[in-house]
Amino acid sequence: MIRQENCKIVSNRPIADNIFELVLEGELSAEMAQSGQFVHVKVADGFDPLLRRPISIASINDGSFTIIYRRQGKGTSLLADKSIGISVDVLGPLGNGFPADEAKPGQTAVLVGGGVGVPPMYELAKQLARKGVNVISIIGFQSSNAVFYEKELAEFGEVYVATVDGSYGRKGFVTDILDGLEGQADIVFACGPTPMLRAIENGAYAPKTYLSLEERMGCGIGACFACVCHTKDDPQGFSYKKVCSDGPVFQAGEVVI
Amino acid sequence: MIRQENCKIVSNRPIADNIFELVLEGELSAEMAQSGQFVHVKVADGFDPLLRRPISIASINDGSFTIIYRRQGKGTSLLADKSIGISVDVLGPLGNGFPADEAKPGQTAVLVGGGVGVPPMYELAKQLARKGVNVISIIGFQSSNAVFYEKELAEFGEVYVATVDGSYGRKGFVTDILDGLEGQADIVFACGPTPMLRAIENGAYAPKTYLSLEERMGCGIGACFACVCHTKDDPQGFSYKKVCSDGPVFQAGEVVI
Amino acid sequence: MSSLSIQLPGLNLKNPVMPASGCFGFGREFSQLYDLSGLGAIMIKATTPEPRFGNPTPRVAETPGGMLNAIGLQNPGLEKVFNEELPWLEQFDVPIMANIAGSTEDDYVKVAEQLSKAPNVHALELNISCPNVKTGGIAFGTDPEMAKALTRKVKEVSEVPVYVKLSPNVSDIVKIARAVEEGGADGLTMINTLLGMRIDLMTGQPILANKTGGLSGPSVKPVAIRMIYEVSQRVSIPIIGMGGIQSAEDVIEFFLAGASAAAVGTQNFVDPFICPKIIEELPEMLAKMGADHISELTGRSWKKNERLAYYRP
Amino acid sequence: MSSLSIQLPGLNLKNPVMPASGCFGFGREFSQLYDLSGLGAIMIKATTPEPRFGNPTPRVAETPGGMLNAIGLQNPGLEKVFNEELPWLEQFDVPIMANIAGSTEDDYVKVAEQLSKAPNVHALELNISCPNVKTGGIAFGTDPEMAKALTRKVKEVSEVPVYVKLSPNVSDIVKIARAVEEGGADGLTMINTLLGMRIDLMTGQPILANKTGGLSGPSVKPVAIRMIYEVSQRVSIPIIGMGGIQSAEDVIEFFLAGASAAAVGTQNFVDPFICPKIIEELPEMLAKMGADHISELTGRSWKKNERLAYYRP
Ligand SMILES: Cc1cc2nc3c(=O)[nH]c(=O)nc-3n(C[C@H](O)[C@H](O)[C@H](O)COP(=O)(O)OP(=O)(O)OC[C@H]3O[C@@H](n4cnc5c(N)ncnc54)[C@H](O)[C@@H]3O)c2cc1C
Ligand SMILES: Cc1cc2nc3c(=O)[nH]c(=O)nc-3n(C[C@H](O)[C@H](O)[C@H](O)COP(=O)(O)OP(=O)(O)OC[C@H]3O[C@@H](n4cnc5c(N)ncnc54)[C@H](O)[C@@H]3O)c2cc1C
Ligand SMILES: Cc1cc2nc3c(=O)[nH]c(=O)nc-3n(C[C@H](O)[C@H](O)[C@H](O)COP(=O)(O)O)c2cc1C
Ligand SMILES: Cc1cc2nc3c(=O)[nH]c(=O)nc-3n(C[C@H](O)[C@H](O)[C@H](O)COP(=O)(O)O)c2cc1C
Ligand code: FES
Ligand code: FES
Repeated sequence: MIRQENCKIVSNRPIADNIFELVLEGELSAEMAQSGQFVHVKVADGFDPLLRRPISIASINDGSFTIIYRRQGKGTSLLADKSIGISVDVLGPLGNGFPADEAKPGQTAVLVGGGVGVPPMYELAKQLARKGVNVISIIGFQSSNAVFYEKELAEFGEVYVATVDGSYGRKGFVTDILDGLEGQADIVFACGPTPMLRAIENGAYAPKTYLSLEERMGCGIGACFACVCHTKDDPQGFSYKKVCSDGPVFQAGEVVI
Repeated sequence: MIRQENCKIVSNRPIADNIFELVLEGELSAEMAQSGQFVHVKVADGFDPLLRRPISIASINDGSFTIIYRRQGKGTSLLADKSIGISVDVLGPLGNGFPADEAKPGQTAVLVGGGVGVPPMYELAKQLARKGVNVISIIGFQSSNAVFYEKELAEFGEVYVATVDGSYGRKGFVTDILDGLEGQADIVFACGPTPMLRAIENGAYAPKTYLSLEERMGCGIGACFACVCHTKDDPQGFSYKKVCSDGPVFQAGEVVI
Repeated sequence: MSSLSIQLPGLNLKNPVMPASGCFGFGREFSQLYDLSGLGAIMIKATTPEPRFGNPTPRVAETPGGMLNAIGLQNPGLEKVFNEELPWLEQFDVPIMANIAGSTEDDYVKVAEQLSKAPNVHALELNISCPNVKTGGIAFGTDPEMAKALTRKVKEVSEVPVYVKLSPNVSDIVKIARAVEEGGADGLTMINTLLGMRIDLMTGQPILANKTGGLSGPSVKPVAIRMIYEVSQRVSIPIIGMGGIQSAEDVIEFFLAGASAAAVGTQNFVDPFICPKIIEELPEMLAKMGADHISELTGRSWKKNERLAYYRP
Repeated sequence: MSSLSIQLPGLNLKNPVMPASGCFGFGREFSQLYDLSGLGAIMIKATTPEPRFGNPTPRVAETPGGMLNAIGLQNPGLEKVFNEELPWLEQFDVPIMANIAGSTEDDYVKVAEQLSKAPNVHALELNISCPNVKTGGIAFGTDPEMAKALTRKVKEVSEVPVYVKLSPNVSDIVKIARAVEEGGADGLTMINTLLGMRIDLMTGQPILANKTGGLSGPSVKPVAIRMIYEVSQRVSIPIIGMGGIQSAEDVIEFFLAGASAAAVGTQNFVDPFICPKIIEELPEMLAKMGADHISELTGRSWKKNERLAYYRP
């Protein structure tokens, strides 16, 4: 069930260049089931800024949850300034996340995260590993100073890192690493910038692929039609999916990205 | 000289019902000369709220200054929520305050403050007492729980308190007390709600009377023409005074109030 | 009698607070959050004769104190709204105001005729003010003669009262309001969004794929208040006010300006519980203002010499 | 050559940033805060033939992300502006754009004729968009024919280029813009304020004594951007953009929309040092955007297929 709650900040710390990890205490953590679901965060009282900010759930804990965000515009900058003990207005959990059940024990799941698409992979890796799925994580960043959660993901399986400028891990894109794992993946889960998702969809690296999309949102709950995309079977027609409430995770081939 | 400075909060505490005393550290305190001058305070970054708030200077100290404000709308509520150590964007000192020099040593000055018109009387009383002027303060409030600065003003002379509901001091208005002091005042200084100022002007309680006016402001420095009033000698004409830069203190009879 | 109940043409409202069209879909999502029967009414998303996908994304952009949208009237079309959405809404004890849109007069007439037959549709809201479609929409809303003619046509076929939703993107709002009143409108709803744009510094291009979009949210409130103040003095049909409402205080401000009910749009995205919250807060605010019934406040700002009881928030 | 210098009709600007009319008086107050010679230009307060006191107070009210003003064109009158204010401003190395207003065509002509003779007045700004006066002002700005005729009359007498300041309170801003271009305008300045109102819950009455006022500040920025985007594609005279500018980023957004220079109004009240701050920040922002000169950015949002260098604030 979707709840609105003032969640207390347990910790809010930089973990890479302009990347922050925020732990929030709240009963709505009990409603959270899947990685890839997101919360809609009101970063300030009043109307500056006005709209909530969608941020993926990175980790579901007992009575708390973690989100990881990049300090980018006004909203995330205000969030980064908040200190422990302060309350933040959170609406969530929203949307449908990654279907961990699609990966069977013993199978190999490849988790691909690009930039701030990495966070949901942490909860997913945790859930998959717990079930006995073999987890391989591939995470990509611009540069060495942007890298985060390599160690955390390593708890659950192999981790490969790519950086665009080659300053850490392998130089290039996550797809370069995916290319090298040919045939190993029974299922791919991915979250990151749209061009990355497209490349993964086109690469068809596994029988099943799930992708988490991003879109500018109004309501976050399916009421405003801000975040729709066409379905692949009817790319010019009237059929649509809402990223916020039908997604943000879709199976590859389901919607036009 | 007018300066803009981020002033650090030294203390910010309630001193009566919804009345707060805020001490700010800043080099602009060195520019402050007169009580009745004011500062223009930006209570929040961003545009919520957008405009600065005018607040009178209550006390000028060495390297710091005090203002006293009523928590009323959005701006003063946000101010009341700020804690020690935080910086506040202050523009000031602005305007022309009470001309303490108009009271000569040995003369009797009657200082009249109504509600949040009381604060400037504190600095004025201090300056007058220092020069050897005999100070009588009359302060008026709605009710006993709104009363503040009685003790502080008592350092510099006699203090009379009036409350509208009679729950403290004398029941009634400051003018009721003024009426009783007939002939004692060589000069009257007053700050408070407009009806009070009008009554004091009409009462002509002393050869010289100075009144501090309030008006909604835009710039606070004389550039926007938001705060003008007619002059008494030309009440329908083109001549005017700006409350922010010509005032806020005017001699009784100078402008139409 | 409750201090909040309001009678308007076709609408018997428990209270004067309703979600604005396009900000509440057809109620399904919000029904998971609270009981829709507590609302005064529901203004459902604009319906066109055929299904519409709307504009490409991005469709929304934030602005200082507001947001732009260019949804482009996405909706499942008349048949589906009539056969699925409206029947689904019948489970709630709440009157529906059906927002109707189109590219031609015939479109409006067709949708009006059918939707006005739905048992829970108690009024129509003629959307002649959508800034985000290429044909129809706002064109009707900026030309008094077209607006009047369209209103008349729709009135002829509608089985329920017709409210016309006015666009603020006009030189003279009173002229349009009077034209649609002459055309037979039973009420007005105002305002729709102001046409705006935001450009992304990272790309140098407008953020919205549609380039321009409709501005809503707190930033437009003073424009809405001004227009309602002007129009309410010059027409004799009631106004449902909207544009930037965030709180019970804002609702009161709209009443003082001249509104007889109020709709909440954008704030539903910011605080999905805002409508029930406002409905809960209103009675206490009325008490503070010394008003027995909220309808006493309609137009108080221009009914001279009647100052309100002193009120401090 | 500086990356910020701009040539516009009559105006040789060191940089494209200037205070907007009515938000800077005649410069005296701000001259105590910084050297006015650093500004691109100064748009002085509207001048009418005779002195005006303006409207009763309160004249300003805050709104969400903006403010309303109803100053009512208070000014010392043509003679005093010509004989005292303008000569005083000559001590600064900065071109003056004189904002002129009136109730009749003759008023405008009279003020234009004389002020255009002042040595430091390099351009006139025809204010046909003041919403706060009973006669003239906005009436000229909402009727294309009147606007065109007035522009023509003023052009006949002016010794310097004439810019026309457009009102956003119109159904079709392009129509007015093209009309004044046909009337001979050398440039446009836009936008003036949107008509708005706020009602005080404590009294039940409008806060402004004038009841309605002009809305300015960040909340109107998307409307300004949209109008400049539309107009700049349809006229061939330059636009000085304004409406909600708070930062160097906002100035860039106005250029991308189609402006050739930018004016800052309300923000001067919020941060009196805003103009010099923006002027200082602009060169670095241009560098980040890969632009050698700010004029390259004018209209980039509608000059297709030219995406900007990737820019992250
Ligand atoms: C389902 C979903 C999950 C996300 N998860 C994460 C995450 O885990 N970590 C993270 O750092 N970021 C995530 N994002 C992106 C994040 O929402 C934006 O970075 C953030 O909204 C930017 O806000 P701002 O105020 O800093 O930027 P501004 O540019 O000031 O924002 C202005 C407006 O644009 C919207 N906006 C800007 N960028 C984006 C974007 N990329 N996607 C959607 N809306 C945007 C904002 O929400 C706001 O309404 C996610 C986005 C979506 C849709
Ligand atoms: C020269 C001067 C000195 C003042 N000194 C003091 C003081 O020492 N202590 C104190 O408590 N108050 C003082 N005031 C009043 C104070 O400025 C207002 O109470 C304050 O601005 C209210 O802001 P708000 O955001 O809480 O209220 P809101 O009602 O939210 O304010 C909305 C807008 O209205 C303006 N406004 C509201 N009330 C007033 C008012 N009474 N006068 C002027 N503008 C107003 C605000 O500045 C703001 O722009 C003074 C006013 C002036 C003009
Ligand atoms: C996302 C969105 C979609 C909208 N869709 C419609 C619509 O379909 N029909 C309509 O008449 N108005 C529509 N509107 C306008 C609102 O109903 C309302 O008039 C406007 O947003 C002003 O109110 P607000 O400031 O409270 O949002 C829409 C507004 C938004 C923000
Ligand atoms: C207090 C005030 C007074 C103004 N006076 C004038 C004026 O005399 N002439 C004029 O053309 N515009 C006047 N304007 C409009 C501004 O010049 C500007 O067009 C408008 O405020 C939008 O810009 P902003 O949002 O940066 O303030 C005034 C604006 C304000 C806020
Ligand atoms: S964000 Fe409103 S429908 Fe998805
Ligand atoms: S507040 Fe601007 S002139 Fe006084």
